[in-house]
Amino acid sequence: MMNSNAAIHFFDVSHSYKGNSQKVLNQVHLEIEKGEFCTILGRSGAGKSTFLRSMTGFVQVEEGSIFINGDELRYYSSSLRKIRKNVAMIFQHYNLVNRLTNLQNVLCGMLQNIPSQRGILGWYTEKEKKQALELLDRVGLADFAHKRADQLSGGQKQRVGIARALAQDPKIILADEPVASLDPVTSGEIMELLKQINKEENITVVISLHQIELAKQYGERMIGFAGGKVVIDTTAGFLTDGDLAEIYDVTKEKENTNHSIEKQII
Amino acid sequence: MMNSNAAIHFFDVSHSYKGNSQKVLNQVHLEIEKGEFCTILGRSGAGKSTFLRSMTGFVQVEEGSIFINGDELRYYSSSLRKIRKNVAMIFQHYNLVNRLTNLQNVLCGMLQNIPSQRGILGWYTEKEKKQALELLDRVGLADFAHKRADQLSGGQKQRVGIARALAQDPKIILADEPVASLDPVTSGEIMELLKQINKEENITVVISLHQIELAKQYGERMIGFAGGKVVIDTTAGFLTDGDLAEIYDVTKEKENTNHSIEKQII
Amino acid sequence: MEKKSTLSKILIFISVIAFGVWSAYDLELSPMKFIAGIPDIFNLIYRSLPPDLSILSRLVTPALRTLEVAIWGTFIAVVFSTILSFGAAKNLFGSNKIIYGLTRGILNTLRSIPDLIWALVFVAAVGLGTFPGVLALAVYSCGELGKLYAESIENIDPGPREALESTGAGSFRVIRWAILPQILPEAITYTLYRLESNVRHAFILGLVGAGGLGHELIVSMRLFRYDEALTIILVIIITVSLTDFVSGKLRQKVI
Amino acid sequence: MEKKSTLSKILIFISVIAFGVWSAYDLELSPMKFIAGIPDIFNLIYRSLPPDLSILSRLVTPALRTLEVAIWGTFIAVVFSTILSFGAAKNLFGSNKIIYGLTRGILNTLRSIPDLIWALVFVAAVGLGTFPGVLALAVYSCGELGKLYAESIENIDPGPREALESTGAGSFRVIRWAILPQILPEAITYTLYRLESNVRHAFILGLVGAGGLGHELIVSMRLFRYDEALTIILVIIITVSLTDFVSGKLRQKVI
Amino acid sequence: SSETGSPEETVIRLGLAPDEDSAEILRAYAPFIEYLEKKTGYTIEASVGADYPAVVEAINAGHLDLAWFGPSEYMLATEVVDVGVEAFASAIQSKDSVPYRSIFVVHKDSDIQSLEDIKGKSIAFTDPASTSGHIFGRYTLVNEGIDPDTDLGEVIYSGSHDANVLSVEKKQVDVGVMSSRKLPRFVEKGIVDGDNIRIIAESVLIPPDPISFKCDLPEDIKENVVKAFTEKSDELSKALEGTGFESFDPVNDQDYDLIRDAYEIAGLKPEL
Ligand SMILES: Nc1ncnc2c1ncn2[C@@H]1O[C@H](COP(=O)(O)OP(=O)(O)OP(=O)(O)O)[C@@H](O)[C@H]1O
Ligand SMILES: Nc1ncnc2c1ncn2[C@@H]1O[C@H](COP(=O)(O)OP(=O)(O)OP(=O)(O)O)[C@@H](O)[C@H]1O
Ligand SMILES: [Mg+2]
Ligand SMILES: [Mg+2]
Repeated sequence: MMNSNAAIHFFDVSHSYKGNSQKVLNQVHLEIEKGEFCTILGRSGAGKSTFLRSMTGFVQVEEGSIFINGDELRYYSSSLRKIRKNVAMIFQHYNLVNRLTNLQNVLCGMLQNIPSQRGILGWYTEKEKKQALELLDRVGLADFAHKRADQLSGGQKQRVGIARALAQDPKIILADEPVASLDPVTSGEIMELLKQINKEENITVVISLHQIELAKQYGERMIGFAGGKVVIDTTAGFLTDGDLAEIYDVTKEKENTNHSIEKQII
Repeated sequence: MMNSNAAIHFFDVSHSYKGNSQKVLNQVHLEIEKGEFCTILGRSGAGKSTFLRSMTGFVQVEEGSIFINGDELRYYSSSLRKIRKNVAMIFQHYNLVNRLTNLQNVLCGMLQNIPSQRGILGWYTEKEKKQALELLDRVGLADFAHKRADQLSGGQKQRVGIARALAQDPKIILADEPVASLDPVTSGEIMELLKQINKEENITVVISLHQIELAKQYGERMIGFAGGKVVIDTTAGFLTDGDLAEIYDVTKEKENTNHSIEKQII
Repeated sequence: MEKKSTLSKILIFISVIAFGVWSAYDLELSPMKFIAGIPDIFNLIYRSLPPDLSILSRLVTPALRTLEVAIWGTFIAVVFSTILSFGAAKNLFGSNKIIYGLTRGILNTLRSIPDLIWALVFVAAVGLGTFPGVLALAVYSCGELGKLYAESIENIDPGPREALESTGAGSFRVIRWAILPQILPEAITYTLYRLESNVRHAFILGLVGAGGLGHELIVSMRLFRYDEALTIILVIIITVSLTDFVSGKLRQKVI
Repeated sequence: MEKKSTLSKILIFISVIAFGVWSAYDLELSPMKFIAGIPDIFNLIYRSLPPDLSILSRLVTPALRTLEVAIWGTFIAVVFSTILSFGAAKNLFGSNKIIYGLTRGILNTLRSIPDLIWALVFVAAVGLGTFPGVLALAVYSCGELGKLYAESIENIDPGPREALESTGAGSFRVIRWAILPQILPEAITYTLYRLESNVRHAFILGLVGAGGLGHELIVSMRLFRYDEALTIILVIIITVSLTDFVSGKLRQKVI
Repeated sequence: SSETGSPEETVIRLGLAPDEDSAEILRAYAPFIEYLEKKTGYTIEASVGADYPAVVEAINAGHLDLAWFGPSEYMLATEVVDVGVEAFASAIQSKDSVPYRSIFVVHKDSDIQSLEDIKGKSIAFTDPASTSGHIFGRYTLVNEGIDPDTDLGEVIYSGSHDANVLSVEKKQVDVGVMSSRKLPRFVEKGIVDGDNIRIIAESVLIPPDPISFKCDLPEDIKENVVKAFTEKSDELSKALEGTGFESFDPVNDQDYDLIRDAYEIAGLKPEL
């Protein structure tokens, strides 16, 4: 029934959020092979985050099935845990634990790989600490290791989130706009880092991006979302202006919605 | 002593956060004229947000003085309130009130202009509601007016934040990475909107941005921050690659910091 | 510095343990004794079974009375503690040290004086009846709610508040639209918890000559009518569970 | 639908007001009477002045004893209520309806039964002394803390928790590193509030028996030695203020 | 517990209930305990319950051997405690203290002169389980041929003796029932103005506080203890100084039948 070689397999997945009939994912059907470096494009609200979050089960999709590394995603904890161990997520809103230091935040990425008691007590080995520091260094924040996460600038928080995801030593990385708050140079560095991990360790990377340039530069495959549908799925090099129009076309979106302001007044 | 024509006047302003000796603003001295459209560039952590936040008094700077529309910023509430009324802020982290609807969030931008009792009770006139809805429509979110703010995608939240700032009917708009979470098309629309307001209503706009392209396209003046210092202050058209290197140069930042990992291990 | 703080941590740790052990000894805490006494607990429960449901009809008036008193006491407390909590929150008017010290002091005093004594004070003022009971509960609850409200205000995310302050809106508008929505779930928890607690504590009504459930309970206990006491306790459990349920529903709406 | 809900809102509003007015009448609430009684309050205060500080030395041991009881009671309560709160939080194990219902039920029962009665139950088990007092406070506090902990768990920002869950880490690790840091300030508030509350209850209820400060207060009140009672109340106020201060300092560290 | 062995090893556990009127003794019982230890040769462990049900349950669960509480409490304990308790001594008050009984008080301006006038008037008891504030008041009324439930106006339970006398002074009720020992203290402390209050009737004397032991105590210990309590001596009076008592008289259970009658007549006989 499914390609056992695929890292990610969406099988006619549809979803809408409670209290809203509009489909945020609309019959998404796609496969992402192991080791692919895939970028997701789409307008604000197109469903990119929902798509990414559905792969770790935080969005419990209403229809269809999702397979990660050949295992079907099922919404009970042992199954979810098993799948999540191999999937690292970089969140659009960072989701750092504010009252912990940055080092602790990064170490949190390793929790699932260390024994339960040590995990609960927060006893990390020197090696683990060193690894976490190295990761912080890789994102340029070694000096901020012992600062609290809420004392960082936006871009710094984003980078701690990236370091945490890398600490997880995953097989798949899902990154939701990982460079949105970063300057061009740092963005480039982070993309480079992800690419390197992708190549060297054959890790599947799925990134949602708003910078088409970056997507073209780093992405191999490009998936375009519009209104919850996959409208474009192509190789980066072949992305045409027509494709971009398909993804970002303004008129299309407007068709589906009803803008009469008067009606809205309570 | 100071140019009464300036919208914003920084007079040798320095600041460092508590518990950290490093200067986040380092002798910042500049003037921004009324009606300017000014973009701020800088690496992640360069001090852009601190610079912007210092203008509404949320960062109480340690040295120097700040003049807004000719009034010195002093840290007691009546003075702050007076200045803040004319200054609208678009936050990097949106800062929406999650448990309110988007319309209510936008209406919050008008609170300072309506009588106190009405403000506390939340009785807005039809006109005010219509205006707020129009603003939501301008950022493409008329349909989301009655949704709660925490049910939005990242880019949608960002746009509600923008609508709220516009609702304030300010003389100065300070925007902290207002298009970071937005796709290129929406970004363009928002920048266009800000530019239009800037031109039509002669409102001073200061925007921190990471997209150099956008900065070049819309900004008239460009201020580059590095390590809390203003390193570049030029007209957009004249921005050279040398200038960019000055702002984003990696080696420079590294000089100031100490990366020895071993030392950091607790 | 790192080392010193580790040392002081160890010292603190040791002294805490030492205090724990010493006081356990001083208080004659003995898990064994407790385990040995479990049959006695069952014996006590056994003696109160079955609950004497025949007194239910007699309980209707006291229960209603208790509820009314608790609701009014809580309501008055909410009004005053809301005001006081603004001064007792460090990130609001409490940023002024004098206001902070003063309001905290008032709140601490209000809840330090036992409700029993407040009841006595108000009996002196307004005579016997339910009124002094309402006042005693109100004053005492004000001390508790004011502290809890204040600390939940201190816990808010400063972001949305900054956003509203940055518009130049006045404090009360900011409180209403940035702080209130953020503390709402906690405020519901605390208020209904306090209401429930007042239902439970409405014992003091007995002391001011107004009867009430708590009073009935004490009388049943004194006469060793454990089967009656059990019935009264069941009524209290039901009231508390209902309040808990309402609290849950309300919070679900706003979380 | 819009209209209907407005109508039902108005109906609810009217019935709330009606209940308020009716019950105020039923309870004979009268602000005028209260104002008229204010001189009597001052008279009472006047009679207790100056506080009889000579009894202070006599109070040291009872106060210490009471504090020990409160600390142990709170400590035991913290341990058990933490466990129970996991089941009573809808966004943790409470997502299972049976577990939720069961733990909420236990918590509701624990705090519905007055500490006086818990004391009686434990006296039957372990005899007179301070031990039953500790147990009574522990059980009762467990019911209160469990509810408060659970609801502050329900209030957390789900983001960081999702982040940790997305690593595949087990529930307890997630609780430790995503939930605990988020509820820490509330947990401190509740725990120290409960400690303080236990100090007050142990004082007042005389739960500690002859050794405690509560006994002294009751004796003073019964003998109408208001000046002594005032001294004891001052001691309570100081203890409560100290706890409040410590709570504030601890919270400041973590907020 | 109370194994028979060498006397010093025998531990006798005495429970004290802080009855409203004996609050003072609790602070001052130490010399008396010492006296008992010396007299009996046993180790005496005294403990105090928060209220009398706690003491009764402690006896019932076998945690106490002796108990000292009020007469009503004793009567109730005989019903509750499985192995039974039996009074063996009663605490005799010192000469200067007021005899213990229920009294009926009215405001000085009241037209009520005696119990005959109180038909239809409002009356305040303290609380239903109070010996002097309720039980003996009711007992007296019934003996006078007045049925409190039908012949009187409003019947309220004010919760305490002071609330009771205050509401009489404030004319909130017509008649208040309270302990004879309390009134002088209220007047002395200025809770009420003695001139505003008039006593219209009083009950029979209420039996004094009994000291009782658990029936299953070994006979030799019982004897020894009874002796220690009831032997009058200067040493004993001295040990009791400041407690408001001066010695103990021997009593037996029948001496408390009066309480049983009173409860029965008051309609509060515990059904156990
Ligand atoms: N928790 C939620 N409840 C209800 N609706 C939601 C929720 N989260 C997202 N939505 C809606 O689902 C749609 C898709 O959201 P999603 O976050 O997937 O968009 P996105 O493509 O990531 O957008 P952006 O680029 O702005 O982050 C949006 O219209 C949004 O309003
Ligand atoms: N509340 C705070 N406490 C301590 N340090 C802070 C705080 N906020 C920011 N900083 C530090 O100040 C420096 C500048 O932060 P700022 O937020 O101004 O940077 P920025 O230029 O906006 O960066 P970005 O582009 O990543 O948002 C950073 O090194 C940051 O770690
Ligand atoms: Mg998104
Ligand atoms: Mg920033």
